[in-house]
Amino acid sequence: MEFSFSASATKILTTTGFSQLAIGDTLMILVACLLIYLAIWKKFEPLLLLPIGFGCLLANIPMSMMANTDAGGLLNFFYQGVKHEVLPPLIFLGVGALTDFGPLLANPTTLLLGAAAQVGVYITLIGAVLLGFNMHEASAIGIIGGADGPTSIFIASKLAPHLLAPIAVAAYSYMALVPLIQPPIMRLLTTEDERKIKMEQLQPISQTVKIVFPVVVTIVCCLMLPGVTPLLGMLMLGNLFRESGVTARLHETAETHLINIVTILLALAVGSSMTADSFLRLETLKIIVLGLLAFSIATAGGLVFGKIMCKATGGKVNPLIGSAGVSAVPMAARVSQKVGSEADSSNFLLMHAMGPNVAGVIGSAVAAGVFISLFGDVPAPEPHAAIADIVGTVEPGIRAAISQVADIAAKAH
Amino acid sequence: MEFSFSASATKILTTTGFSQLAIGDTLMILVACLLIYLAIWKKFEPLLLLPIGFGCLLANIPMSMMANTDAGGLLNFFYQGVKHEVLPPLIFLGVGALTDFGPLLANPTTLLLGAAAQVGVYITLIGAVLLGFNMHEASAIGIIGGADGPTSIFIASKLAPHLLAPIAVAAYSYMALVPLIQPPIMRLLTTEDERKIKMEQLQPISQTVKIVFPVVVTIVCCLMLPGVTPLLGMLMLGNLFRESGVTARLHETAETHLINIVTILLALAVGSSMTADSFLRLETLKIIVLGLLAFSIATAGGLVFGKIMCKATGGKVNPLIGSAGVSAVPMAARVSQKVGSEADSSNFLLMHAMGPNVAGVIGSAVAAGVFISLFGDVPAPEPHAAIADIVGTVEPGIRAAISQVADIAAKAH
Amino acid sequence: MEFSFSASATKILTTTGFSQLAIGDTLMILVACLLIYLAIWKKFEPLLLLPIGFGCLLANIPMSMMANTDAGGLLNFFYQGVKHEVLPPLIFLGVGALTDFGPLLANPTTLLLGAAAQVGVYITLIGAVLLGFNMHEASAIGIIGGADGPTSIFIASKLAPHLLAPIAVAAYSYMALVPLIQPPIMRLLTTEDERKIKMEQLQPISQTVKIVFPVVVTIVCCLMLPGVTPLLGMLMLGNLFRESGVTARLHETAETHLINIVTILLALAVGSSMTADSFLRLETLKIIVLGLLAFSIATAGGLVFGKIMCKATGGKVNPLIGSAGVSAVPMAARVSQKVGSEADSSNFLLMHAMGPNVAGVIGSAVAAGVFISLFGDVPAPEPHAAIADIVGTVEPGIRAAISQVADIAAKAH
Amino acid sequence: MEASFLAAVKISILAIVVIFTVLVILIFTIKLLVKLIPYVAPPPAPPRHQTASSTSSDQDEHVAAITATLAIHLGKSPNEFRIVNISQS
Amino acid sequence: MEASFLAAVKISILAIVVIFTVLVILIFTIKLLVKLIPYVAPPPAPPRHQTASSTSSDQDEHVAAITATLAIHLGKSPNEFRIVNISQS
Amino acid sequence: MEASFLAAVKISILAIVVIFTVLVILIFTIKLLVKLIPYVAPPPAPPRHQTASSTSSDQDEHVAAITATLAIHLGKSPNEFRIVNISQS
Ligand code: NA
Ligand code: NA
Ligand code: NA
Repeated sequence: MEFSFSASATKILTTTGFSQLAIGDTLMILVACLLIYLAIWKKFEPLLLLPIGFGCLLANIPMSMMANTDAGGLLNFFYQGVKHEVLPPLIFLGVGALTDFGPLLANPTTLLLGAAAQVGVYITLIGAVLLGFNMHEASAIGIIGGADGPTSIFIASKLAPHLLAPIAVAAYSYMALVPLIQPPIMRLLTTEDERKIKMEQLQPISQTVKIVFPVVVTIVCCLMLPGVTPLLGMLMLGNLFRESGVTARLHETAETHLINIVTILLALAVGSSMTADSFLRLETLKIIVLGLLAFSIATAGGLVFGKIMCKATGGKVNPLIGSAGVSAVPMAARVSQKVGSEADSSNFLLMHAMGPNVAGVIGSAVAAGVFISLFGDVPAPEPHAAIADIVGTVEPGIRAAISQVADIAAKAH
Repeated sequence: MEFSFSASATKILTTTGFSQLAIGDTLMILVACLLIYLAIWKKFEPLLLLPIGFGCLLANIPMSMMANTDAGGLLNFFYQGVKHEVLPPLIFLGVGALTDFGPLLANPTTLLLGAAAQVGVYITLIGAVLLGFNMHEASAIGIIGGADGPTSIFIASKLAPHLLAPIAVAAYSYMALVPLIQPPIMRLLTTEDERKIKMEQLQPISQTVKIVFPVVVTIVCCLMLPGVTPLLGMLMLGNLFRESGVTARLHETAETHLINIVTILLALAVGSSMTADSFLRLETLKIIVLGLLAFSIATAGGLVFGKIMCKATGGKVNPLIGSAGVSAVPMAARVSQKVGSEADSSNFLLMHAMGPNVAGVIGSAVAAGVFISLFGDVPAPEPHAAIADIVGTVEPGIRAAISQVADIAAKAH
Repeated sequence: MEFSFSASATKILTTTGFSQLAIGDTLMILVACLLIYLAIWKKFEPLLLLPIGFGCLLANIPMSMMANTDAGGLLNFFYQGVKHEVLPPLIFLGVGALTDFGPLLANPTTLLLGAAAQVGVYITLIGAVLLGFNMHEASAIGIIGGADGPTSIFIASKLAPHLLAPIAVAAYSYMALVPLIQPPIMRLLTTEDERKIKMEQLQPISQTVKIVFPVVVTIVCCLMLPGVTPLLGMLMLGNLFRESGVTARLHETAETHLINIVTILLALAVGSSMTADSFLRLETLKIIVLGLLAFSIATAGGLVFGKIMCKATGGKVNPLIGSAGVSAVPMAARVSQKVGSEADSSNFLLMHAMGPNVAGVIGSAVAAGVFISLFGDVPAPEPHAAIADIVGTVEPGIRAAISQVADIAAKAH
Repeated sequence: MEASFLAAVKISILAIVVIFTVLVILIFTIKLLVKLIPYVAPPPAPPRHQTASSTSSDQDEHVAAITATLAIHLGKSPNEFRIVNISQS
Repeated sequence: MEASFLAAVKISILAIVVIFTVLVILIFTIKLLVKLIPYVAPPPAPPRHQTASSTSSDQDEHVAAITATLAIHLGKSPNEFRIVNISQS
Repeated sequence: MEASFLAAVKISILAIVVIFTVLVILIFTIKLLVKLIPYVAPPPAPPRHQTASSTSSDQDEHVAAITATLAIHLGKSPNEFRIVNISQS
């Protein structure tokens, strides 16, 4: 080995990130800083957007090997957990452990509000198709309207992995914007009188029902839409840990350190997919517009169905709880409470809105299940991919071995 | 892409789990619900049997891809941790961190009770051979008598992976039934006078001995039976974290969130192996019967040796502590306490029974080590398996690549 | 299957570890016990050296399959996390979450002390080359002078994996010995008057600066030396979790259970690489000598630069804080405090020494980055390795499949 | 384009029908469940006893003592709150 | 069948012999250990000081203090919160 | 040997130059940052209110109150310990 001073110095200079910093990288670093800023100073879903932004920052430092496509890199390693759909279900395990389905059980018809809010998913799907996306992509974009991060990531990584980054960012950003997006729509679509409706106190629910509920949901929904089992099953297992009363240890771990660890890995992995190549595209802009559409229409869908329920029950249901059907737990329910109390300061809608709010989580999961039933049976998204492509993200050692075997095989021809 | 309404609707209908729900699946879902019921309402080892039951529920929803054999599925991913024997040792790390070997050190001869209880393992092995199991299977079934979940799972996944599900379920179920199974046997095999024997207070033990003990056990036992090192070594490391006094951070993590996380993954993986194919067999019934035999004879073995020690010490040892030698920590020790206090309400056997109780854990691990020494050198359980079989559980991308290479190689012939 | 008594007994005897126990194994078991002793009774970095020592113990029990090279073994599995450079960055995530960069921000010129202490790295590198190591090995040995465990492990596993065990052990041992190694050097290189210098109170720092700092460091340093991004980026992300004030959940997990879990896995993996083959070599002795040299010269480098800063500022800087530039947080800073208060009992240097102390972490990371820029572009350390070697540590199932394919391909010739 | 638009509309209608079907089934299941297993108000909390058992860990005793203190002081049932973890470093 | 029965019996006897051998060796090792390193009663606990270092019973006091504080500070239902973790830094 | 010794020396000098360059740039960046964003002493804590609902700032108040009491109770600085988390159930 020879080390001339100038050669070594040149090597260090040519291996700096600066030497390869393209405009795209710089823009993405700015995008990363924007996300970090929004997370910290605007409190936009900081638990997700802060590590997503930081992952984006790391991924866009040239030659850092931190993009999701850099085989052997650290964030590529975490990304395998997204690609193989392991991390979103583990997040849902924690979400289930954190969720109280009591208000939903006390008023099960609010499940319909969670269903109605899914209208946002499908209007957006149609919009996406009109904007030129194919059906798989449009489905993944539409699910942003479900207002559920893990569900969006799960569906995007399954149906349109190349759009994972903008979909995840749009989903979490708009979730953070729920307190800004929803109130004008809520005021527009409801009358003052409707907003003043006070709802009856919720019935108490037997603990046994709370325990049986997650098992029943799993059997009913997963039997009908088996594709959503990893998500919905883990959500319900987490809830069973919570309600059973005999697994306090597992419940505590699922709702604290396990979900936190998985959140760190998942968010970094999503951030690592925000490379200039995949993000600085016209599609991203379209997805951002469509995401806003999705949230708005989901809100409207919930409200309109809330008005129908109001009519049908002779005014016992305040339509404002309908907007909580988008999920975005618990922000959307708080927005219902806030808008309701603006109309009448003695109006407490929070607990009533929690029913459709958690119903929205189940609703989106069911919507995801429909997509998987329709489109999820494509084993390889790129049916004609060569070996090199398939093996692209595989562990380097294995890859090298396979390549060598392929070489030998090729020579044997 | 064409989407006719009826075609899409048909597709959704044909991809529901209902469309493929066989009688076996339905029965297994009922078995799952039974396990969940026993875990929650009968408090049968809920930390294990609740997630095992839920894993079984998920695995038996048709087309959910949640069985342990569904390559690429979520629970198949967790199952790799059982198959490659990573999760049981990590559980044992936590068990070691939770275990106080002080009572054993104060009265080391109680190790013999932990040895004597292993008689249950071997009588069961012989019974299993008589019922038609081969020697590997019989060994894995016999170890149920060791009354140690992780050890049973470790040995089953090594020697008879196709029997993992019934063995794990039997092991944990009978462990939960220890307070029902043991007392009649204890009353039958001991006299009223023996049960009234009060034991001398245990000597205090130097902290240094407690620290040196796990290192000594590791060196002595693992050198003699190297196959058990992953289990016994991790158990002793956890105990060293506990006793050393200088690794409080690691000790706390090992005994709380780490063991909890691993428990969730392990139990779901075990549950995912409870498919109709593997569970609804005559073998399962046989294993359930043999498991009961194993526990009963282990209890009897401990008691009989307790009586021998009682005689040999001139009545200083209460034979009731012998039944605690089955392990099932700390239930078996509590049973000794309870049966002893029934004979004389001023008789406190709990601490004395903790000695044989933790000795039972070491005894079973040693028994497992003997099996591994005898049978553990079989590199491939299916010696003539084709590539397709070996690769069965491998990550789909790699599998695809290997298949393609194999095709090329085949064509080159 | 035939089981003759004598054959089975012979089998058990021949599969005991005793039957294969070589002198090397015995010596390594003694080394392991020594490490455990030092960790517990001498409090030598017990969180690392206790599990490293125990991993060494397990790895050297013959036929236990616990060495890092035993494919399919438990510790080999953990070792993949070291080999693929996943675990050290996760440790650094926790270190960042635990580190307060406030004192450094209040007095940024102390970064120069962290730079000056890296002199130890390079003198040692030169010494290592003189002792016959090649440049990659010498770099990995030199970085011991950085006094940063994860950085040393990261660089060793990248540039000289065969030297990982002695480098890691030397790094952590000397870190534990900082309170013994540094004071004589400090007293030798400083005058009584210098040691009595009292420093002005540190300025308070805006929380905003503390938040922006990790982002700025990541952009500046990682853009210049992209190879260090996994380490430095994760360190800074952990610090951002800490300072942002909006990610308390993630911060708590990163600094407690996540870092603890990763520490257990990393330390066991490092211990598993301490086999007789890799450790009982002349190189190990050389590395131990060079490591001491590295720490001593790093201390001296920091002190000398501290004296320069003292002169340059007209006596406002106490040179004793220079020795803290080696990192070894927070021991080195405490040593500065202690030696300072010996000269004047009213002299409180601790907070002032924390600046160079955390600067030392950044300094070593930057030094590591330079090595990666210079030498890190070697994709395969053994360029001519046969398939068998490359695949050596791969999962057995895959390995079997690849071998079979290779056979077919070979036959097709 | 028109074809895919039509396909998207068809898919959407179909999906919404499926979602409402699934959730309506769920609603009726829940209603049945709530009817079958009605809520029973728990009996008033029994007076607390100080047991002499030394088998549970110190931690448990601390928690029990704290819980009792809080309960007495605040006039609340001890079942209404719980101290999950008290850790030492 | 008879052959495998005999094999199983042989294996069982062999295994039990091995287990007892290993554990008897362990018993003597422990006895040796306990003899070599006898228990020494710790000196009587010094009177309690309020120091910076935290002991187990300090933790107890912390919790008591927190309990009192909460009772005073919260003019509301304390069942709305729980103390998850108190860690020292 | 001499060749590699020379190479090692060259590498070392180069590396130290790079390290100092990077860290000097970092120093100036920090100094700029500290100048741009000066420290502002926080305003004195506003008086407390007892509200019915618990918000984020209530949480802070709880922590502050508990910390203060502990500090008094133990006779040590509030900076020496920290309450990590109070979660609402
Ligand atoms: Na939703
Ligand atoms: Na046992
Ligand atoms: Na350093």
